[in-house]
Amino acid sequence: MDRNQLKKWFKSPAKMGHKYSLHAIYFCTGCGIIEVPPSITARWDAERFGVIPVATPRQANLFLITGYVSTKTLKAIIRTYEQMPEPKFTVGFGSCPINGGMYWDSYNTIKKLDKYIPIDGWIAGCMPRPEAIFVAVTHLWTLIDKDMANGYKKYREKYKYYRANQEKIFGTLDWPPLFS
Amino acid sequence: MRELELYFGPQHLGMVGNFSITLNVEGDRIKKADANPGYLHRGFEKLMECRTWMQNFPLVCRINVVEPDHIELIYSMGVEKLAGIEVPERGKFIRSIYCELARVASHLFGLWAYANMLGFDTVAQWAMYHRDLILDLFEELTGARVYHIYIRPGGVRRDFPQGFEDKIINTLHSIGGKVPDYNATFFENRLFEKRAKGVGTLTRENAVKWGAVGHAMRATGMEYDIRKIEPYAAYDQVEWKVHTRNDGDAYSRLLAIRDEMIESVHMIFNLIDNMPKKGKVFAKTPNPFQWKIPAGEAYVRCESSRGELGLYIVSDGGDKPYRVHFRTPSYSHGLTILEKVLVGESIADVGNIMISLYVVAPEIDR
Amino acid sequence: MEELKNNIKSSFDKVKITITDNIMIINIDKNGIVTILSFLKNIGYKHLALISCVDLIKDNKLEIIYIVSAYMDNDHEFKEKEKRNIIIKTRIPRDKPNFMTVMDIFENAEPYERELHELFGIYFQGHPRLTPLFLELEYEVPPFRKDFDTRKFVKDFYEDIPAVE
Amino acid sequence: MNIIEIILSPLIALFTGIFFLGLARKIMARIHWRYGPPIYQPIIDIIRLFSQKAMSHGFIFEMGLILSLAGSILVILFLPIGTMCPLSTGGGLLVILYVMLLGPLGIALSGGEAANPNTSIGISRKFILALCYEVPLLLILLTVMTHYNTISIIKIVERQSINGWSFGSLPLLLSGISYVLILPAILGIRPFEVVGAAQEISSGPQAEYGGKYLAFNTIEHGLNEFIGIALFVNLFLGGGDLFGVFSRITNTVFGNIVGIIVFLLKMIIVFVMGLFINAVFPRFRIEQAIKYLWIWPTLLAFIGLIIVIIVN
Repeated sequence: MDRNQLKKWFKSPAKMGHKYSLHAIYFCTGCGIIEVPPSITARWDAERFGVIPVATPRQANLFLITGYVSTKTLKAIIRTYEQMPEPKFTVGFGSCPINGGMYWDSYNTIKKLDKYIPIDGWIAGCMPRPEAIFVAVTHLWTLIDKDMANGYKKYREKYKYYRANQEKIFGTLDWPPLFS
Repeated sequence: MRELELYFGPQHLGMVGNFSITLNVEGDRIKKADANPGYLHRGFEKLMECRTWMQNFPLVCRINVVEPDHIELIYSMGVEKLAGIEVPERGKFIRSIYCELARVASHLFGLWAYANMLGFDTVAQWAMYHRDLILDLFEELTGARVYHIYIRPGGVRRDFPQGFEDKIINTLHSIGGKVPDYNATFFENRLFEKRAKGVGTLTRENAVKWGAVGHAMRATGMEYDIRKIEPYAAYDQVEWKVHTRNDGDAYSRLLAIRDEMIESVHMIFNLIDNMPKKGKVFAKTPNPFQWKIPAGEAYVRCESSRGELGLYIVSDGGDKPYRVHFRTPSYSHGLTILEKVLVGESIADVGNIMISLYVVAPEIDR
Repeated sequence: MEELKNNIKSSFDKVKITITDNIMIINIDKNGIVTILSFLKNIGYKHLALISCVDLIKDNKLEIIYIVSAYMDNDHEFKEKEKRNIIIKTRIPRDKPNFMTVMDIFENAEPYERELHELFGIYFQGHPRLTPLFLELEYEVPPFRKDFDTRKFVKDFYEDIPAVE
Repeated sequence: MNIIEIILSPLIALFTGIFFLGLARKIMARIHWRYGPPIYQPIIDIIRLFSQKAMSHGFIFEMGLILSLAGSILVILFLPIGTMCPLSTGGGLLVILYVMLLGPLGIALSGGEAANPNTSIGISRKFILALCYEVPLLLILLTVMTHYNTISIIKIVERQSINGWSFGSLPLLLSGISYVLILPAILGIRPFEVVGAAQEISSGPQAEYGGKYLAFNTIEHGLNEFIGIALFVNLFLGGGDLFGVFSRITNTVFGNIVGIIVFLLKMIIVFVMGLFINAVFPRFRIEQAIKYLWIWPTLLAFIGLIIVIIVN
């Protein structure tokens, strides 16, 4: 830790805490999960950056959406996302959550995930390499530093629209609105 | 005691892949298990009907992310059978070597998942590291880490680069050198034995009744291996044997997997020795944009690392498949056997049994 | 193979059998499915590999396909029998897709039939739980039928949803 | 003087406990062939957790956590750290034994409020495990008390600096071994990591904690590790004594500091040994853990007790 780093720590410990302790929720939403085990194990070791998978959404602050999102998974994703305590960050991993990718004409997958929950950053590619996760993490650090990773604030503000979009897919949702 | 409804997955550390089991538990015992797939359903078989024969290759390999290679192989075999294409000899050998490498990588991934389920991080991390060494080989050969699209109708996409055989041998030797370590820490660990023996037992009658294949069948003592029964690629040209165990529980399944892994490594050495040193690796196929395959139907099967993988394919004489249906080994394992075997076990063993059966969710949902 | 063919021919009427390589294709009337599957199971073809369905929209029929093969009788020896795949086919009308379950014969038929019920809209009589297996949404036409256009559906359903600015 | 000690000893325990969590992650990483996180990673995590919004499930949910935290701190006040023991004149071992149960009790109360099935299963496991190791622990403490003829922990430590460590003395050897066998269960590391088994029950009692509650839970976990090891070091490894080398300066301020340092060093050694065990075992099923804990450690502790009674 050099001097600049220490200064930052004293200035805003919360922000630095979030930067260096990104606990990712372990949710294998798609095939991107295949590159998560290599990146948390011996070859790449994400724990160096403070990124570890945790068991429940309550303990997490990073949501790595790994790969295509089918409608059934979208429901689980929304519920998981809403359970996470704020501040929380989401990263879409792979081409499929960006625009449908390979499954652009599939009747059962969601194209453009950011219509339903806010996404702070994307990792393009199919499959992105494990290094891409680290690039994304360092980018997320910059975003947190500049207060630009504010997807959760957007979700709070625009909740009405997000909820409307979610209801367009599922008809009615069987849980009450998170914000009124 | 109160009966609880416990959702095991889709968001759960003990779940590999996006799959869910609803458990009714009483204390630590499972009263009823209800598999709930569909989180990964993309309608592959429908999408393939809208794409030409060659365009389907990027799709098929994504059916099973853990081991895309055998799915490529089975699709190529299906197309070859419909179109009547013969694979050159060297292409056959390369296919075999490639599939065996994929099998070892897939089993190492399975070992990672399994050891993780038991809380055995150390071995899990080693296995994942060694899998990465094999992925490096794939990367050199095909240019991709996970989805290779290397096998194509008529053979393989390109020949081995120069000196690649030696690289394979070196990598496998360096992994094989660690087998005593794995044995000492994991396979011969008394605690592993205690955790896995008698858990998730599948008797011979039940295995036959519920359609078990692959290592689950071999763990009950039957040498049921499609590579022997209906040899494809170059499996009939080298010496190798099928390893079995007799108890049918998670312990014997894991040991069957270990033996199979070691056998695969020996088989690769054998294949490299017997391989024709020169020759074509792919047969010529027509222009992929105008390739029409005569009407007909075919059923082909091969042995993936999880068991019997089949493909039923129908052509109506057009440039697109009329209907494809993959028979994936995880289907019966995950939806029939898992539900029945879990009853009466402890919740501590859900992940244990699931991974020992090698249930991979994308393969079920397709 | 020939022997099996003659055997089946003699005990069932209205069957058409073709043989290519290791595959035997049996075309049979829809009422004969249960009997022929139990017949095959009794002579050793105990492994139900697949239940599939092909939508023959031109003939206005759905073709249901059962693929069975044999497990080994002896643990260490291979016989000719294990190499065979037997495909049994039958056709049912497309607009009234009712059929009977084969769960009494092969227990692992359950998820396959649930899948076909969901993706092709075939109703299997006697099946204990024909609940949704894969799909979350409800589609007007079962999605694997040929008249379901997935590209059109995607355009109509997903692309209308506005992005959140 | 006493006030300073009362403030100082929980602080030392807190930092040591959190340091242990970091050390555990680093050493485990090295065994896994990984580089591992920085050793201060748990502190970062705790800062992060405190800054995160958390969901509360009601009054008991919060009070239970505080109760368990208070219980752990109370135990620490009764434990000598080196020569420092704020409440040495109090009840000694018996009080420790009772107050140690407050930790699981608080977590149970708090988790019960959360109504998550994973939590309830985790709590039931926690109590079963506590019940299992309490039996041999009670026998061990009884043995030690009988041997030294006192219930005061500080006297036991003093006697060890004169007579040599209890682990080296023949009558107490079996009890010492028994304590080593139950130590992983007390610390909650593998093979007894059944309570917070992430792969089985989504980290069990912690499943519903987020934000500051998880931070308190982590601190509580650190304190628990401290207590389990500190008790062992005090009872069997002579506390802050190092073969009487520093006996001449025992009563000076410098001597106190040296005592604390020696004590902590001993704790680290014991903890690292525990980590090695942690690295090479999978976890038990809960019924296997019961079987194991009620056979070997209990048997050894019981034989140890009989030997001590005969010798005395």
